[in-house]
Amino acid sequence: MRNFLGHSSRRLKAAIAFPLIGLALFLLSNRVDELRVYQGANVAVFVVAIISIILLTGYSGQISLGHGALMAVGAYAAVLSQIYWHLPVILTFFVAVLAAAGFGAILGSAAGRLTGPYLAGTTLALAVGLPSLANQFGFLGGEQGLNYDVGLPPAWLGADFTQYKWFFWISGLAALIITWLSFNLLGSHYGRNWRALRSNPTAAALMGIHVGRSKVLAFTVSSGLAGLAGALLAMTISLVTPSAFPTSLSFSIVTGAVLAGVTLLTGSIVGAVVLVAIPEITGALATHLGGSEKVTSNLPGLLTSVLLIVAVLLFPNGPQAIMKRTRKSSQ
Amino acid sequence: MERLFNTILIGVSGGSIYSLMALALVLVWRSTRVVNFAQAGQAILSTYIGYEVITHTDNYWLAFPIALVAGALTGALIDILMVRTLMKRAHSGPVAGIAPVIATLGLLGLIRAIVGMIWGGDLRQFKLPVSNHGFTFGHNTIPFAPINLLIVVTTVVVMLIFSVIFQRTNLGLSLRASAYQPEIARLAGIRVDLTRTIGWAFAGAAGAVAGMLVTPTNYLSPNSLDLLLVSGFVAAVIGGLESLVGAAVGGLILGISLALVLEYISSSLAFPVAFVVLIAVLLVKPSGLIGAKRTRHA
Amino acid sequence: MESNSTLLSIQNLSVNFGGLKALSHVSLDLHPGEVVGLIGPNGAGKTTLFNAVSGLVDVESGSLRVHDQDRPWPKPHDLVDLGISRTLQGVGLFPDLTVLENVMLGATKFVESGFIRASLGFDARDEARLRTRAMNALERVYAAGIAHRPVESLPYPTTKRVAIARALVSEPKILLLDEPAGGLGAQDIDWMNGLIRNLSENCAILLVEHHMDVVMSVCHRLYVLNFGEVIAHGSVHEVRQNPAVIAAYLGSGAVSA
Amino acid sequence: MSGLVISELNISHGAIRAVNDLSFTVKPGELAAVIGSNGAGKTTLLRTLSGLKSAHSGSVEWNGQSILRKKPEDLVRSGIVHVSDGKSVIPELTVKENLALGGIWRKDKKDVALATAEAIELFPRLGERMQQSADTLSGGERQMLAIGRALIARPKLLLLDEPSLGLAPLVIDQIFQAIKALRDRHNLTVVLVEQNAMGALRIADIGIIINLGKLVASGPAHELIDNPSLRAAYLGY
Amino acid sequence: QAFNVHTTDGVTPTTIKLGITIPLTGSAAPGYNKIPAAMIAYFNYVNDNGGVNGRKIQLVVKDDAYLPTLAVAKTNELILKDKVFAVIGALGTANHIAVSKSVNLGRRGVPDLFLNTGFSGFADAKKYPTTFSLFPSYIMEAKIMGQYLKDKFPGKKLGLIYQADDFGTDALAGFKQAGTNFAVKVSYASGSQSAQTAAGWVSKLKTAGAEVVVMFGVTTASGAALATSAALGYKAQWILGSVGGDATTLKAVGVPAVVLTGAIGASFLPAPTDTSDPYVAFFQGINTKYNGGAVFDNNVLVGMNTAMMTVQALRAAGSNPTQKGLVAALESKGSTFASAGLAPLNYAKGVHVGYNGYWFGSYNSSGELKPVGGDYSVYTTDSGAGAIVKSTYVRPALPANGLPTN
Ligand SMILES: Nc1ncnc2c1ncn2[C@@H]1O[C@H](COP(=O)(O)OP(=O)(O)OP(=O)(O)O)[C@@H](O)[C@H]1O
Ligand SMILES: Nc1ncnc2c1ncn2[C@@H]1O[C@H](COP(=O)(O)OP(=O)(O)OP(=O)(O)O)[C@@H](O)[C@H]1O
Ligand SMILES: [Mg+2]
Ligand SMILES: [Mg+2]
Repeated sequence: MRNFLGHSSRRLKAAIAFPLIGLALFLLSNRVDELRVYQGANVAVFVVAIISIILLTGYSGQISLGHGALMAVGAYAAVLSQIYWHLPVILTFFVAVLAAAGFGAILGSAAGRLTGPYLAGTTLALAVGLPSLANQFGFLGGEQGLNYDVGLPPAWLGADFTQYKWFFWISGLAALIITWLSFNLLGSHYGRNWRALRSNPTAAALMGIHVGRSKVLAFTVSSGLAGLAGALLAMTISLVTPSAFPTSLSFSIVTGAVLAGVTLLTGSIVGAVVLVAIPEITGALATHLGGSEKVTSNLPGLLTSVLLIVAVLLFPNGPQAIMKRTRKSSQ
Repeated sequence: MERLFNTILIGVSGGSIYSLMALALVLVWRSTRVVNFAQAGQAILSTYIGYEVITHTDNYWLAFPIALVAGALTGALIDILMVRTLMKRAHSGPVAGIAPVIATLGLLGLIRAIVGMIWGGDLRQFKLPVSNHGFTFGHNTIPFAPINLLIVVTTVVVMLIFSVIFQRTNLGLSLRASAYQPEIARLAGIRVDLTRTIGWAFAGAAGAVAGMLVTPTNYLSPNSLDLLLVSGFVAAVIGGLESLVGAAVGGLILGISLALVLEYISSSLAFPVAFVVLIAVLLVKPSGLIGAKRTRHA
Repeated sequence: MESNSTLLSIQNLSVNFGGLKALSHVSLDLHPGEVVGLIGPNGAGKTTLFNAVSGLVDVESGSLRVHDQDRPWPKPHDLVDLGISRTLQGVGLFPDLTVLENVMLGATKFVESGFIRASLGFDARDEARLRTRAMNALERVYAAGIAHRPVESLPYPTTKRVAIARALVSEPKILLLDEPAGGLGAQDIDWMNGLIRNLSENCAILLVEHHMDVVMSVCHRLYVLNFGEVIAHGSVHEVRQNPAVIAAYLGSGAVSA
Repeated sequence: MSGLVISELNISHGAIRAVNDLSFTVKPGELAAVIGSNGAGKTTLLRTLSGLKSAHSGSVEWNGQSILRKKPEDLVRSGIVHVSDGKSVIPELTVKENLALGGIWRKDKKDVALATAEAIELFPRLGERMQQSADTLSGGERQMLAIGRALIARPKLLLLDEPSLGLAPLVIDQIFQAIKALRDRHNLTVVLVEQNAMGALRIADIGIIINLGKLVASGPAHELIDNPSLRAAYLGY
Repeated sequence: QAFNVHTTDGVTPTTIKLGITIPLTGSAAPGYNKIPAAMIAYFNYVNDNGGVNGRKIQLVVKDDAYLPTLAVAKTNELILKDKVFAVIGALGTANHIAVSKSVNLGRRGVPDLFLNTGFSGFADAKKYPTTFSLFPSYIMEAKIMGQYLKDKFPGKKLGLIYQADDFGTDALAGFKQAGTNFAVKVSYASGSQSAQTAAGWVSKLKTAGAEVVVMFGVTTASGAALATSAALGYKAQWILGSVGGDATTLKAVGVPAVVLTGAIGASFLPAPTDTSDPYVAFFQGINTKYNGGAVFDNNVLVGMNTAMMTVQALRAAGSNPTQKGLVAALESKGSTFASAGLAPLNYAKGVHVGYNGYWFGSYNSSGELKPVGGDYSVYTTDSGAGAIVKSTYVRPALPANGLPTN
């Protein structure tokens, strides 16, 4: 039974846990090979992106199939602020958050009136339409994109400190901070309000919650996080280009959120790991199984899709639903 | 004047194709409340089957009904094998809205992979059932050909048939009742599972129609209908998702506004325009042109 | 119980749905300490009147005074700021949330910490205050013991109590109850009677209810709606003898209860 | 044996045993009132009778045939019609369409039209609201619609879950009288679940009182009404 | 930073492991997806004949779906997990910029050979020390085409259809260099091409009265443009860029032969249907025996040609090849490699651009690209302000049995 102090003790635990997780990640990054470190950086990026969906869909109940586009907004803002204002890297991340949040606020004000499939359709159109705009304006660098350079790791980290480890540190730290902030936010009355208006907007309004404003806020915050994820993603490939933000990216992060259980922050890591691991695993399996070229080239796609369908059919509420079920049945 | 006229004709022939895809999406939406992203995959699969028939018999009009039946069967199978379980397991809670999105996206990937395994990634093509040479008046060839006429007529026919089915028949009422409240529909004696399967079959057939009609003017590959799916979805949302007439009109609005912008503003703005048109419509009418009526809150 | 000040006063309220006159020229007053019943046949417009006061339908004409001040018809989220709380016909709780969370939501207007404080985790004191208020409200409906249960798992009568606790936690001066006894068994109805009487010590109550025993035993005055119009008002005794009310609503048998 | 025969029926919701070793019989043409406080298992019982929920053990026969493992849509076609509590309309459809659902599976379209007319006569308010979506109805109007739709199905066994919920006193009277009249006219068998114990028992032939899933008492309705020990504990007056 | 540029990753006494990332699935896959199989076919032929200095060549193929993020991830797998000796035949401008920057092939010392892209930026050997591109740049192509227009169609009204991204921007830059003036320019967003949008392009060209139209886009776009203009009764002299000019694919997307006949195309390779060309004839033989008789189009030709050049590069790196040695070998001997290309190979110290020229042909009624005037006259230039000159390059003869002996 949770006690009366449940709330603050939860936060206390978190305040201790997060630095520990950070330390563990740091130690881990020194032990695994470079490929894993690179993939770790990708996992961290996806953690941020998935949290942005968890906040939006799992809490405020809005669906977005266009978060890839918001990631693009963040990435372009970051790289432009680097090119034109020569901002230090850390500040470019803040610019990414602010720009995407601002964009999200405008979009959210329009989207706040939409529900379910209407919102899905609008955001999907955004995902298809927005990145291609980069080809319309020369300063956005076109298809070959703009180089986004977070620089080499500082010299004091030693000569063995690889670029990818540096990426991992940056994105890992960002993911850790975002997870912690979201943990607080979603545990606060904001999170509660969002969950309430998701299940019964009328009743929520009667509680004094400004439903429209609340939804726009969720969209804004979620967009800001997506913007950060976009900048981090651009960092891992050192480039901001429209094709880095395809429609499939939007789908991937929503998929990650579903695999994460949509409402659970800790699930975001599971979702992110799966997203990063799937292409490698299915690719390896395909080579292992062999077959004609037609077959091997489509096998990874087939396996990924089957996995996805099975996951949604068997565990529609994510991994923690299974844990809950097993816990219940063992009682 | 002629320029405007031609542009609108181009818009109509493009838009009618979006309408066809939108109709298929609305059919599934109305009969199961699922936005079916696998629709493009189903249409591709049926079209490949049609393609096989054409390459073996050289007869489009034989391939057409076969593709249609294949589409219907695929739709039915998908419902039986996947959607039923999905509806049982993910019908409520925060995932209810997105679980079907993920499942149908997964299905799209699955069908694409299967098609890729069987037919490979090469571009293919089959012969036009009717000419694509624009109608000619004197020296003037207008950008509207018998094939476009065929597509427009088919769109209207599909729309009318299904509108009648939905609004005027017991099957239509059963479809709608099963989609909204399966349990109550059961209590009214409706065989809900069967009814929903029929809905999926209808949509599968409509998707096959779209595939068989669009492909001759473009080409066939595992991905060749992806963009059409997005345009179709946008058209359906513009139209309001609840209405087949809305889907048809939404497709035309999208097609014509795209054509106008590409002609008069910039020919490379295709994607942003779709977004702007959509937002413009939804800002005025958040549930589309012919959307659901506003409901009471308490 | 009469008092010259009115807490809530509705004048000439009309609401239309398309061609349908759901309410026409309805006037109604609620004074401090009063329990006023709003009764009438199904579809008479009772819930619609609540909806008009809480901003859930568009008002055609009419004016609203709260605490002797003219007010525009509020938006739903402004209602608690006017010191008004309402329950919804049926239950209207948030099914995915726990009882405590549901009730804490009712106290939203007492929230102080903003976005940044909440993100950084500096809202513990705020949350603790909300929780205390919520627990107090739950105690008033004798439901403190189930604070951490998910709402879904509760028996129906308990959900009704939680709904009332959620309405109470904002410390309203005016409480609008829509069929609080609907679907309750005999024992729970008795209990609800007692609860409503208790509550009326702290706030005025406007009550919509079809259970005549509840209405007759807790209300001081009654308004009777039929086809959107007030066909009778006055003391319980007067109304229940009114032939128009008997014909339209009570029927000859029900009065006996 | 004909009629509704329930014997040693057990129904669970996960770990909760909602109906426990319940046995009773309703003869053809009888009106049975099932009385019990909140959570007694009344709704659960009706949902099992109409096929929406599966039983744990025991048997239920209707006119000599087991109905336990049948699907609701088939049971409806054999005349078992269920009006579930409070939510039995499809809000997105119009009143007219909701009523049409009642006879959607029936072949005898003439009788469907007649039955529809009868339902509208019973609830004139529905006639005034035909083109409106059910969503916009008031609570009580929805209840009328649900009952009206059930009657159009021309049930042989009618399962009613708290039909009086949210209805005005006058309408409750009317509905109870109508149920009785229908029973008399069409030799309908009725299982009427009610919180309004007195009202229900007054029109019923037999009464069944359950508590926490178990049978407490059963017998002719008037005997139950007059039984002082039951009065205090279960009938609430 | 301590990257060991002398590594012999991927080399064992009996094998050499190479890698490629390329779109095998997705909308960019059609066509390109044939390249790896063609490479493997040729490598297998070489392996069956003793390999390279006794080592068999393995090619690890990864699907990047034409997405930069995946290209980086897959290239990382190739280098860090599969530990390939070199990356060959990578494709896609944005993809490869991302790969070069993020994976940083240069700093790791991983040879990055025979890029399949016309982006001129990779020519910078300082920035990309291990990268060798193969194709002439789009700027070169447009420049040469501009010159061709000036020579052959003076005074005609010109039209241009181009893709609204860098591919098109490079083309515009090239035409500007060549001083070409178009009466009408139509751009399209990549991916938006279809019969419907093409109707819009055609109506614009028609209105402007363009007599000669340059189609500088991908194959599906040129297919749509050609088919639609035929349907709308619009006749013009079409000039197809090399990217969108593969006759086999054009036929597959529904361009009737009559429409293609007489159109002009540009290439630096012989036509894949020209069996009189010894390279083509030889590769077709390999295709039948080792590639399951796939349809022999430009992509297959490019794949096999790239493979043949790879074998020569590996041989040139000596019997104990290192990654550094491979790069050096290409710089010193790359320009002498036997290849099917009719334009010269320009590899030298600090020069990492392969072909730099084009010839023009016209499609005959069976869709073969035949040189205008009967023999291949190749024009070469650079991506800057350099002149356009007629090449005198004579390509090396096909090695005996197609097995390089350099
Ligand atoms: N949005 C709407 N559109 C059309 N008609 C409506 C709408 N909302 C309510 N009505 C109609 O207005 C009338 C009044 O409804 P209301 O819900 O206020 O009744 P009520 O008095 O609360 O009845 P009950 O006791 O049955 O709950 C009803 O006849 C209803 O059908
Ligand atoms: N879906 C469910 N999941 C779990 N338990 C349930 C469910 N539905 C009912 N129950 C439990 O089963 C028991 C019987 O419930 P049921 O709804 O049948 O009672 P009832 O007699 O209809 O009550 P009421 O008068 O409140 O309608 C209760 O303890 C209830 O909590
Ligand atoms: Mg009401
Ligand atoms: Mg019940």
